[in-house]
Amino acid sequence: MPLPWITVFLPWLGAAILAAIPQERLAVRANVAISALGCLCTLGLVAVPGGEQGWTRIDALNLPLVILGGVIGLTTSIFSAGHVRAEGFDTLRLRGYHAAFQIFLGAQALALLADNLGVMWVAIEIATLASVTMVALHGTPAALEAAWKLFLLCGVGIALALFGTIILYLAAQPFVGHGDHGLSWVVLRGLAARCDPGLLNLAFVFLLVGYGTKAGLVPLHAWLPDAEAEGPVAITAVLSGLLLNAALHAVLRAKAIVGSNPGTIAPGHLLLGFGLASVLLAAFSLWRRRDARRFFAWSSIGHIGLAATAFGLGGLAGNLAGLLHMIGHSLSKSAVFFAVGHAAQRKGSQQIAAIGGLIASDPALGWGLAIAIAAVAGLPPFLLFASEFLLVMEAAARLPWLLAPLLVGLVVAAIAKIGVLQRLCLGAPTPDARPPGPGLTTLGPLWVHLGLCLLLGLGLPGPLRALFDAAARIPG
Amino acid sequence: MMQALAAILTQLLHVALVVLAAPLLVGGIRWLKARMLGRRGASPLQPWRDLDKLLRKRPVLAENASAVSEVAPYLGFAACLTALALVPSFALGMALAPLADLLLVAGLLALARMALALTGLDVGTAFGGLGAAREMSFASFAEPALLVAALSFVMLAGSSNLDQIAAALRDGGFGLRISLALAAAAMLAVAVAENARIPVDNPATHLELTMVHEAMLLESSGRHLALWEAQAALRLTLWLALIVAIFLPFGIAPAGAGPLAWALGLLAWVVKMAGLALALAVFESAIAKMRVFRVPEFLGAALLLALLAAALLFVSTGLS
Amino acid sequence: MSFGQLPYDVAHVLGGAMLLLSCMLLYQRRVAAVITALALQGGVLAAAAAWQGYVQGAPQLFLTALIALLAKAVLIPLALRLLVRRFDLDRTVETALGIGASMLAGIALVALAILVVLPVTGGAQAVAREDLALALSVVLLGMLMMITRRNAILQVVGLMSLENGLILAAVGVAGMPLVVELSTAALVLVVLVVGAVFLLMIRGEFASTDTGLVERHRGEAE
Amino acid sequence: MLRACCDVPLLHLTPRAIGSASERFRTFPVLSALGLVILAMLLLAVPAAYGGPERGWVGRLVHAGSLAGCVGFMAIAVAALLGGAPAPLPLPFGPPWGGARLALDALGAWFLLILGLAGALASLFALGHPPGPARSLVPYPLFLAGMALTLAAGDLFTLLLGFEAMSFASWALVAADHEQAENRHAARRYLGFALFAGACLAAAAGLLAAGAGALDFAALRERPPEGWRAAAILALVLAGAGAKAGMVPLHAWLPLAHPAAPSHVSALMSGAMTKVALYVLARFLFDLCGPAQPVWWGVPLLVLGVAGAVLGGLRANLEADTKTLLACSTIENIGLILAALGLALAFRGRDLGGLATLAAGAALLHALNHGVFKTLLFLAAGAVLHAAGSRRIDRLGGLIHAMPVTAACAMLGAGAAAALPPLSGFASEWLLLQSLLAAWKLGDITLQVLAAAALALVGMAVALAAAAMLRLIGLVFLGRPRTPRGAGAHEVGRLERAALVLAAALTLAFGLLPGALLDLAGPAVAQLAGAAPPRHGLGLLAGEGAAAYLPWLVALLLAACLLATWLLLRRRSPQATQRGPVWNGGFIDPPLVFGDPLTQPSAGGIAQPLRRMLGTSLLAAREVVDMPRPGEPRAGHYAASFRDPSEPFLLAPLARATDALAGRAERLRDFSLRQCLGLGFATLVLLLALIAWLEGG
Repeated sequence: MPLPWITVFLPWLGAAILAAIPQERLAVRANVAISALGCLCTLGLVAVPGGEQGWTRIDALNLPLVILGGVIGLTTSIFSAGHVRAEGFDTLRLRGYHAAFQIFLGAQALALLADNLGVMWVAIEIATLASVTMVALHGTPAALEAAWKLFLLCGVGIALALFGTIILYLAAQPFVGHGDHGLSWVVLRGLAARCDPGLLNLAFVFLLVGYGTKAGLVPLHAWLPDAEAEGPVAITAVLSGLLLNAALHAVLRAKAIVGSNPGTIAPGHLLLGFGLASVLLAAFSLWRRRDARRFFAWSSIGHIGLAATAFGLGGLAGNLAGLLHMIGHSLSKSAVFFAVGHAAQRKGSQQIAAIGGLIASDPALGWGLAIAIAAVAGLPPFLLFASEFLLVMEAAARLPWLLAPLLVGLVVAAIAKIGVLQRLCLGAPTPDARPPGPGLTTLGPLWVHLGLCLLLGLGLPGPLRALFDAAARIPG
Repeated sequence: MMQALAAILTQLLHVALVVLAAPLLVGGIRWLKARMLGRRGASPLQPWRDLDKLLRKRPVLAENASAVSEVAPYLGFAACLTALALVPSFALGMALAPLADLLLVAGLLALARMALALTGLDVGTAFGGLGAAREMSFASFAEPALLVAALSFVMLAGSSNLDQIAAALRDGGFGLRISLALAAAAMLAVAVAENARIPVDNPATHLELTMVHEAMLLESSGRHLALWEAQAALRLTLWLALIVAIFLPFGIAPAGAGPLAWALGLLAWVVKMAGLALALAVFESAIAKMRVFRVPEFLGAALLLALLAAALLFVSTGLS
Repeated sequence: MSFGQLPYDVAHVLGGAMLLLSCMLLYQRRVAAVITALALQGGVLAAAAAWQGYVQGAPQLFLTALIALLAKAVLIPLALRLLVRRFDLDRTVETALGIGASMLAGIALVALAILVVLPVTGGAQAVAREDLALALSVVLLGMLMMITRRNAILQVVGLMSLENGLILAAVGVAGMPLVVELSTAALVLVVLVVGAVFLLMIRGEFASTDTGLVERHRGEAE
Repeated sequence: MLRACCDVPLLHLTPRAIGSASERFRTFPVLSALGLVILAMLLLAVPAAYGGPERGWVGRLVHAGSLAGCVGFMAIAVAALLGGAPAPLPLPFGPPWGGARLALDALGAWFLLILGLAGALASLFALGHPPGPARSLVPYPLFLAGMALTLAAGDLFTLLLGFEAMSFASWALVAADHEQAENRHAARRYLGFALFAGACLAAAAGLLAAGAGALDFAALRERPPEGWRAAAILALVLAGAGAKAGMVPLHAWLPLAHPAAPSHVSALMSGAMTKVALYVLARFLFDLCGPAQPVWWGVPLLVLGVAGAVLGGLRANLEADTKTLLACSTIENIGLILAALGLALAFRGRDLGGLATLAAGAALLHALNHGVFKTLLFLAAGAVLHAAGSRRIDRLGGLIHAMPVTAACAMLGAGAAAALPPLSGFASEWLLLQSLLAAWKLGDITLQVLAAAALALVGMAVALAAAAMLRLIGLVFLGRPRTPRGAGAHEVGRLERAALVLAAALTLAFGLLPGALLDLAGPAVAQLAGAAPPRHGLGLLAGEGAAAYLPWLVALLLAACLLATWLLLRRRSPQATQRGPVWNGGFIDPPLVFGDPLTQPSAGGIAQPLRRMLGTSLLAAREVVDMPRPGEPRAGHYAASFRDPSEPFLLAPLARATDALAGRAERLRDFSLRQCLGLGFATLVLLLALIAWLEGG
């Protein structure tokens, strides 16, 4: 079995095992072990020569994202190990939690690796179902409502994406013979120039709206803040860090296909519009947030919007900025969610007002959170600073008018983030609701993520750089 | 060599002249004012006698006075003297002429003002603070007026060096220019304010509600007070000499001239100074002191005059 | 292929029937009647899939047809009926947009679907194009139904109708790979949504079936 | 390895290949040394993170290391100024798409010298201070390193990286004492302005790079922007660098942030950081935008600078907190420097090279002088805060007796700030006034009138600064103590005194030898003015045939006059002084338990004349007097307040707009699930209609 397949099936196998383990300690350790193995597998993908392995295909665009998925899966499972007890799950829920977590990891890996648009669609559906399960797990009215919202909106979204996939195939059908490779995006991309541009446009609209819903692009974002704010604290990191990437990646694949036909309406402009709307709406929505996790969920919308704007601009620099932004956002935002989740468990509430003075009560956590939020706000020396810089450069070079809304969005959002940073970290500490859990399971992943952000932002190793350069050529 | 010697000689003569003349000028104005008010008035030499008396008295300082009270009088006096040494009186081309920059003179006067204000605040009395605050506030309005007035003749002379300005205005044949007249009026207003004369301040009264300058000296006595009085006299002389040198430069001995020219220059200078003193006396006798918070308007008007002068010059240089 | 040929006519008629049923879904005022119309639509879809399987010579489409028949024409409508009876929901349809207005909107959407597909000429076969217009109309009408009905069951019906449109499009494209897998996966989604509605209603999360009232939890302390 | 983005129009950046061996050898001494010093500063943060307040050695290590680093900066800067600009040095790290590079030309080196001076003084002072907690130790070297990186950047990315790192590190320092709500407020506003500044500069950088297709300075210089692009860059740079420098109207953070930080950090922020922002401004507008920009480019700088000078000077007269007062004085001085830069830009646009060198020299010299004397004053305020326990002017007084060294040094610094000859401030302001007096040569009557008005306002600002400094010195160091805590003050420690004395000596020395400094800055002046400046030698020249200023001669004359007066009076007036009770016009202070603090002039009282004359119109100042009627037993009350115009006219509308938009955005959140679906549906239909329309049409 080729390694990419193992990368997908290992978590699913693990999910089957975890679903059978009732003991908490064992389950937690097994979860970490399986995630570690999964992470090793993704790292091993580097050695796999690019190209097709049956229905998967490794190229420069999905490789970094898959590895990112492996790393964040591992760190999240470590964080989860220290915090699952405080969730107060019964045995059934615990089993469901771990199983859904691994199913989600496998599904997002599949969604990235799949060469076939149909398989990719199925993978995203599985990831959606797994995330619905995880969000609903607590069974509280708020959690159920969030899960229901996620389910229904994303359900409709992916249904539309399927329709888009069908139309895409319809466009290519005269030129492609029977067989599964008719949905291979490499094949489709090669054929796109000959396809009917009208059908391609139609397909792209459906794919964009469909997968854009999953990616949380405004105005299709309504499910995201609630879904990321409810449910166990650990899964927010993967929801924000991985699910959105997988969906945006799907949009990119569609854009790559449609964009290679010169007769279509430039798909980049549509993506740009969605991205800009996300950036602006998220920036202003941040100001009225009282719930810490919802706040950062909205910030995710803004960041995905920035990445979408960058990809919408396109070109090598634009795509590079978008890719870096996706990676930087995943790393730094999940770092924030680790710290916020830890603090929320400790304070017994995720309201911003209930969490305060972290620096005074727990300097390591407080500073870690402060730096992570600063990284999310685009302050140096982290990766998001570099990617936003590149985005601004590219916008100024290509569409100077874009600078005005982009900068308004960036500055307004960053100021809101600083405000929340100060409310969470500075000042007099608020009382703890329960004794703090193990700090190392929070701080370890947190600092690993920040370290990676720093490394990627300022000291990108040569081979990775070559990889990113190659990746930036793919979405066109 | 000869020229250098002459320059040094004129410089020394100039310093001696102004130091001697300063108290006389104050005394003279007082005497003139008294005569105009129908009093006999003290002799013009009275300030000299007062200084001598004060010097012989034992100075008393407040218990909590710091070194500032002892050093500031010397500093203020020295700054004024240095400034005055730079303003040409009877001859151009004095040894310090290259240094005689108008801005430097203003800076030295600010130094003296600062020393005086610090003295006022040193002991921590209410009057001292009041006087210091008002003095510095007035300066905030006087400085702009001075600078913009200076702009006019700096434009004409191409330099802010007093020696060069005086030479240029003497030789340049600029004639009677309306802009220069306006600038002169502005300078006069500034001079009145800077010297704490009526209508800005009344040097003859210690009425606490209106006073500025004297309020800062309430704690000074003996030689400290003498130094302050002398400093005030020097400052008055300086301003009048400044106006004379810039706006009435005729008669002044050019650089490198001989003793005869110096004598003529001296004569012209004395006449011009006396004239100005008379004008000042008349002005002070004829006008009432204004309220403290009207002073900004007074100086603001001076500033406007100066701006008008400058604008007229802009237009005329633009036309030519 | 040209107009007037039998495969085209039959596919066209079946597609047209689905569109008609979609309109009926929008038009019906009673929940029970809506569910009946949905079951009918499922049946027509099965027939369409079977016909395409026959025409294209693709045996896997018969499987799709069978699944559609079982699930969409029989099982899910039965389950929905059960739900309606259990919670006594057989009342007049609660609409957010009046029936007349939603019919008008539906017509506008069908027009839009045709407008969008019209410029598509090059390469695509006429059958596929017409089918696409029909399927697109069904999809849009399904979604319209989801947003104009306040009743959770009717929203599920809308989702199912939308999904029917998808499958119609999928079977109509000759040689579509993975068609069985994709249609099954889409069906799983729908079944799960139905199941979720069922569960939520049993738990009493929907005080009424009006999803407008579910929005109690803003998630942030006010 | 693929070449990075080789065919991207914007970023055909050079690959990160390290230059040839010979090139490396040539560039090693200066730039490598600078890189190593910056790296060492960064590493200093590591031990600082592990040292709590109980470990004094950590604090000493950090501050001693910073001191050494700053001395290194100075040495490197002087070497670069004397030895010419070294070739840019590629860094072993950089952004993901290319290389970062260090470069140090004369302009950067001059500001690095300022940074080194202010940093060394502040570090020396901090070394003598009890070390703060780790949260103020860690960011300190990072702050210094960020500033140095900004100055030594050879490309736009590195510049912004350093700039933002500087902002972030200094935010942590402003927030160091975060238990107090006002400090948190200050920190938030500070970082908000910093983020705004960074965004504006990033946009300006983007517009610059868009024309040139590269990020490194050498390539940017070759293709300066034109047309609307250049104007947009001007506006963005003014907003960006201005917001960080404290330019009116973006100065609102400064009077809040400077007092909130520890004193040595305030000194650094005021003395060095605002200069770094000015460097960025000069780098963009003078260097990268090329010399071909029109005359009117100078006008916004001149207008905003002069407005800032007056506003800052006036506010300094009304503030009741020593550090806030100094912060406002910083606004004033930044305004003066900006005005000088604006003049230089205008002169350069008119091809008046000589005058441009005059104005540029004024800007650079004043930046240096302000960097030193403001550092001195902030350190003195820190010493007072430490010794007398308060920053409030109304709780201090009479400290000259307890803290003679601090008082003497502060007086020298205040004298320089008040532009008194022969101290340093006068020299640079003399240059500025000279260039203003020559500004009529710009020709255009509008510009001439503008310059005349600027001259008047600069004169007013200088006088206002003098008044403010008098108020600071007079109320803090002179008079009598106003509280028991203030009465129990003591002189600060040896190292702190050393820092103060050193700074005061520098203030004096820079005042006496401005010509030598300006000659040192010659290459930087030439870079700004586009013409070679004359050699000044011992004095300052305002140009051919124009006035000169010879400060050492002035000092000599003053000293001679002093000596002569003293000798003369010792003869004529031999009596020793006698001490007696204060006269005070015969007024006897009420017998209070603690002295008579309330009969002294207060901070508000001294401010009264200027508040009434200027404050009511410019700052909406108000006085409320509550005077009990005769016979009423209650105490009278007097309250004065003012409001900075940037609050009601800039910040409040912005806040309102943000709030209104946030409210609008919030409405989307009230959508029910069905409405959310409807939104998605509407989007889909809209897009379909769009493609139908586009394809049909």
